[in-house]
Order: sequence, then C-alpha cells, then structure tokens
Amino acid sequence: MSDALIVVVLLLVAGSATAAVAQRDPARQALVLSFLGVLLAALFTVLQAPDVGLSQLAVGSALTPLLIMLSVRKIRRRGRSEEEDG
Amino acid sequence: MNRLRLWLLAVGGAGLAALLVAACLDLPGFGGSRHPYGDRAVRAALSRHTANTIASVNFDQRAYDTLGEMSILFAAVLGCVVLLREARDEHRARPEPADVARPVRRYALLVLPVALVTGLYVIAHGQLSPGGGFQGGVVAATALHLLYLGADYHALERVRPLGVYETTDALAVSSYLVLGAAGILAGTAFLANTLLPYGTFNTLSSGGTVPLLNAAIGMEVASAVVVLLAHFLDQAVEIEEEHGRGTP
Amino acid sequence: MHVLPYPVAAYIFLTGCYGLATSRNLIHAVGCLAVCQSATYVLLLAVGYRDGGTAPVFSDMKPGSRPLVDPVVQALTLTDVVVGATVTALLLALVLQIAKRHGTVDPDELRELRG
Amino acid sequence: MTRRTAPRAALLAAGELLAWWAVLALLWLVLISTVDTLERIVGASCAAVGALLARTGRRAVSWR
Amino acid sequence: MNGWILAATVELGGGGAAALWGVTTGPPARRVVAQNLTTSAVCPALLLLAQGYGRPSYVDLALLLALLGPVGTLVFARLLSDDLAGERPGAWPLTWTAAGLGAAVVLALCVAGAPGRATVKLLVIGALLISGNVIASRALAGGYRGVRGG
Repeated sequence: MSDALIVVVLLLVAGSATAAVAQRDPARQALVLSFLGVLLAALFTVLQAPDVGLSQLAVGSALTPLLIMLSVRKIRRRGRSEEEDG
Repeated sequence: MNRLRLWLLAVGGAGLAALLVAACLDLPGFGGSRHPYGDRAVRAALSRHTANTIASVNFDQRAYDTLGEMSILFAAVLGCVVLLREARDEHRARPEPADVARPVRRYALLVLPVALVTGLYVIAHGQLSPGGGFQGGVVAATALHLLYLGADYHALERVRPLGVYETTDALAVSSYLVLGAAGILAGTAFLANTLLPYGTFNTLSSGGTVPLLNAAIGMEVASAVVVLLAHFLDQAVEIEEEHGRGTP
Repeated sequence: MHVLPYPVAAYIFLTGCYGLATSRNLIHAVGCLAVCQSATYVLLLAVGYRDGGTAPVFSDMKPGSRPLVDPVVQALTLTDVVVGATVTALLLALVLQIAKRHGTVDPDELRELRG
Repeated sequence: MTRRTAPRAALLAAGELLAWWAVLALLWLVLISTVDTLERIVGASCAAVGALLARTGRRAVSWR
Repeated sequence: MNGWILAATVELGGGGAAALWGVTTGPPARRVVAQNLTTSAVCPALLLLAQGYGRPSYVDLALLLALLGPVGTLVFARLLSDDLAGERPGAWPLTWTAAGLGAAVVLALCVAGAPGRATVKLLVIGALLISGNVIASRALAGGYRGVRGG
C-alpha cells in the first residue's frame, strides 16, 4: 500500500515536471512550478522526510512563484513603457 | 545552426540518459535496510539529547556545512542587492493605491500575525519536531508580504524598515560565527557542541547549542528573504526608467 | 519498484536540461533549472528511504520503536533546497539586469546582439 | 478635546494589543505538545511580537 | 497498510491528476483556479498521511500548506490581475466542494483521535484551509479590480 502511494506521487511529480518545462510562457510556467512545489512536498512526506517537505513547501508554494511573477511583471512593464516611448 | 544545436542536444542527452540508467541499476535498491551513516547519526543525536535528528545533523554534526549554506544565502542576497539597486537613469514612481476587495484585505490582516507566530513556532521547535530555522524563517518573511498582497506596497513599506532587516541579517550571521568561535574559546573545536549542557530530552532547552544556532539561522533567513523580496518588489512596482532616453 | 525512483529522478533532470537548452526566454530557463534541481532532491531522498521506515524525529515516538530512514541525506537535501531557492533568486536578478541592459530576454537575440 | 481622547485612544490600543496577544498565545498553546515554563515564556514573547505586528499592519492598511 | 493511507492515495492521485490537468491546459482563468484547488486537494491528504503513519508531528506540514497555499494563489491573483480582468474565474461550486472535502477529512480525523490539544490543532488547520481557499477564490473572482501600478 505504501509502495502504491509512492508510485502514484512519483508519477505525478514526473508529469508535472514535464508540464513545467513544456509551458513556454513564464507566467504559466510559474503556475505549474508552484503546483510542482506542493507536489514535491507531498512526495517528501511520503518518503518520510517531513523537514525537507516543510522547506520545499515554504519555498515552492509562495516564495518562488512570487519571485518569478515579480520578474515577469518588471519585464512586461519595461516592454509597455518602451512601446509608449517609441 | 538551430538544427545542429538540437542534434547535439539529442546526442548528448541520449548519452547522459544511458549513463544515468546504468548508474541507477547499480545503486543500492530503493528501500533497502543498510544505512550505516544514518544509524550512526541517529545514535549521535540521541546521545546529545536532540529529538530531531535532522536538526542535529544540520546544527551539530555537520554545522560547518550549514555555515557554508548560510554564507551562500548571504552572498546571494548581497548579489541581488547590488544587481537590483536603483541605477542613475532610473527613478521611483509612487504606484497608485490598489483597490483590493474587502474580504481579501481582512483575510490578509488576520492571517498575518497567525502566520508569523506559526513561523516562530517552527523555528523554536526546530530541534524537537520537523522544522527549523530555515523553514520558519521563510514562513515568517512570507507572512510580512501578505500586507503587499492584501493591500498595497505602500502599507508593506511602512512596517518594513529595510535598514533594520539588513542589520538583523548581518547580526544573525555574525552570531552564528560567534557561537562557533565560543567553542574554540572553551577549549574544543569550532562549532563543537560542548558549550552548554544537553538538557532534558524533548524540551525546548535540549541539545546544547543546537537551539541557539537554529534561532540564528531563523533570524538570518527571515531577514534575508525580506531584503531579497524588497529589492524585487522595488524593481517590479516602483522603479521606472527615465522616459525619452533610448536603451543602450 | 526496486529502482523506479532513480529513473524518475534521471528523467526529471533530463527534461529540465532539454527545457534549458531549447528555452526562448531567460525566465523560463530559470524555471527549468528549478526543475533540474528538484531531480536531485528526489534522487537523494530515494537513496535514504527504508521500507516501512519513519522519520528520525522523536518528539512524538520512542527512540528505537520503529525502523528509521536516513537523516544524513535529508539534511543534505535540506541544504539543497535552500541553495536552490537562492540560486533562483540570484539568476532572476541577473535576468532583470540583462533585460535592462539589452532590452530582451531571448537568448538567441542576445547572442546576435553580442555579435 | 485631545485631553479626553488621548487616554481613550491609549486604552483602545492596549485593548487591541492584549486581545491579539491572548489569541496568539492560545494559538501557541494549541500548536505545542508539552507545556513547561520555558515553553510558556517563549510562547508569550512570540505572541507579543505577533500582536505588535498585527497592530502595526492594521494601522498601515487603514481598515475600511 | 491501512485505510487512512488508502484514502490519502486516492485523494492525492485523483486530486493531483485533476489539478495537473487543469493547471496545464485551457485559458489562464482555469489555470489559476486549478492552482488554488491544489491546496485543498493536497492539504487533507497530508492530514490523512499524518494519521496513517501514526506521526502527529507530520501535521505541521498541513498547517504550513493551509497557511501558505492561499498566499501563493493571492500572488497569482494579484500579479496576473490584468490577464484575469475580463474573465472573473470564480468556480464557486468547485470551491465549496473542495471546502466540504476538507471539512469532512478534518472531522473524520477529529472523531478518530482522542480529544485534546491535537483535536483543536486539527480544527485550526481546517478553519485556515477552508477560509483560505474561499478567500483565494474570491480574490480570483475580481478581488483585485483596481490594481494598476501596484
């Protein structure tokens, strides 16, 4: 039963990693990355590593998406202000 | 050019995949029962009355590693501060105040202290239950940014005197070093856990210097994340390039 | 089941490398690097797992009452997660600087700019 | 005018801080598993930090 | 091994696969809703796992997810508010179903365990989870209409 659980979560992680690479738009990729972060935390719990799961949860669910989305916003704003200039 | 690069990638990837699969087949089987280092680490942690073996490995048996990790974090934050500073051809524009729906604003204000206390709980109980300085520090720093999400950047700036956090970051790093050096002064080795009594198993004061190092890391991470996000937020929200001047 | 997690880790790593090599946007490339890093977490924790084991955290159980997984690789992974997050932040700061200097985040256009 | 409202404002501020402190200290007691003196001291101080931040944040946002 | 782990497997498999499908396909509006539902799918599974492994200390993971998951969704709701402006993704039936699922899991765990401090902790996590998800849904459904520069 434990084995089945590990297999299920591993396959989900592999699937979401593929999806994260396949999304070419950074904002959409950030959505998949936050999903991947939460899923990795679940995988670490299943592999009996709650400490690592906690830090993955802390980093992956809010911090990394926030950093990526702020960068995306900055670059979008740059693009917009250049269009207005030119 | 592009086709060539893809071919090169395919060949290299296939070679790497073959090597990795060969290595996988040679690794000890998944779920095996032979973990010599793990068993010794657990024994060492128990002998020093630290309930969470991972905290014991991080802050006692391999505390030197954590020093390196902390320096990486410190250096990375320093690098971000340098890279994202306000350049001469930029100016700060005050963003318009945001109009956030009332339930979202109330939720942010109510959850902010709850998340902060939870982060402090995770830091304080790092040597007992799962958690520790890093995890709790990130949670506490994220909690602060609920003010940006639930209101606007101006509100966050009012509760976040950046200088204080930069000083706290440096202080936490040096307190880790001082705690390590105290071991030398006491006549043993750098970061050796012989300074304080080990205390009663499974209480807050158990584990010798582990809780103190843990708290130092917690402070360091929390203030480092706040400083890091502050510079990203400055770039994304406030700093604008001067108009009418073309990019180089 | 005996080896499944290791090939999964290798697969995640190779997928991330493919994304890195074919990326047309530097922010996307940083995300792909994060995927590569997650492969190392999976590999390390899979090495330390023990069938029927539980975490070596004794706040809610008696020492010696159950088999334990390896805490050393967990501590390594913890460091790995921290370093991964800081690397992401530093690279994103570099990307913002590149965008400011060159006005683009497409690696191919950047190569043309340099000449 | 100010002489009358000043003590009232201080009282309100103290009440708000105390209420938050009580709620957060209770939360701490719920989160932990065993209670001893050191645990109470640490919990009370963490709750005090949380209460201060709650009030500062509320004032910065200006509740609407 | 036991029923709790079986329930967690079903929840993680079903909820995870559905959320993965939702987060990778369709318009941005659907993707953020799926991202929000990730929290409400994984958090009860983590609670079930803590019970199934017999380790009360694993509950901290669910506590952190219940706190930080909605924060992550608020990040997207705020910084993608331009893209979401015309669409107003609410998905209220889905949100309330997920909330009901979380409540059911928390209540089942409360009944199964001995009453005490752990029960109150479970109830706190449940309250945080449900309120966080409802508020995040509200934020997606036009909670940030006036955000321009900030």
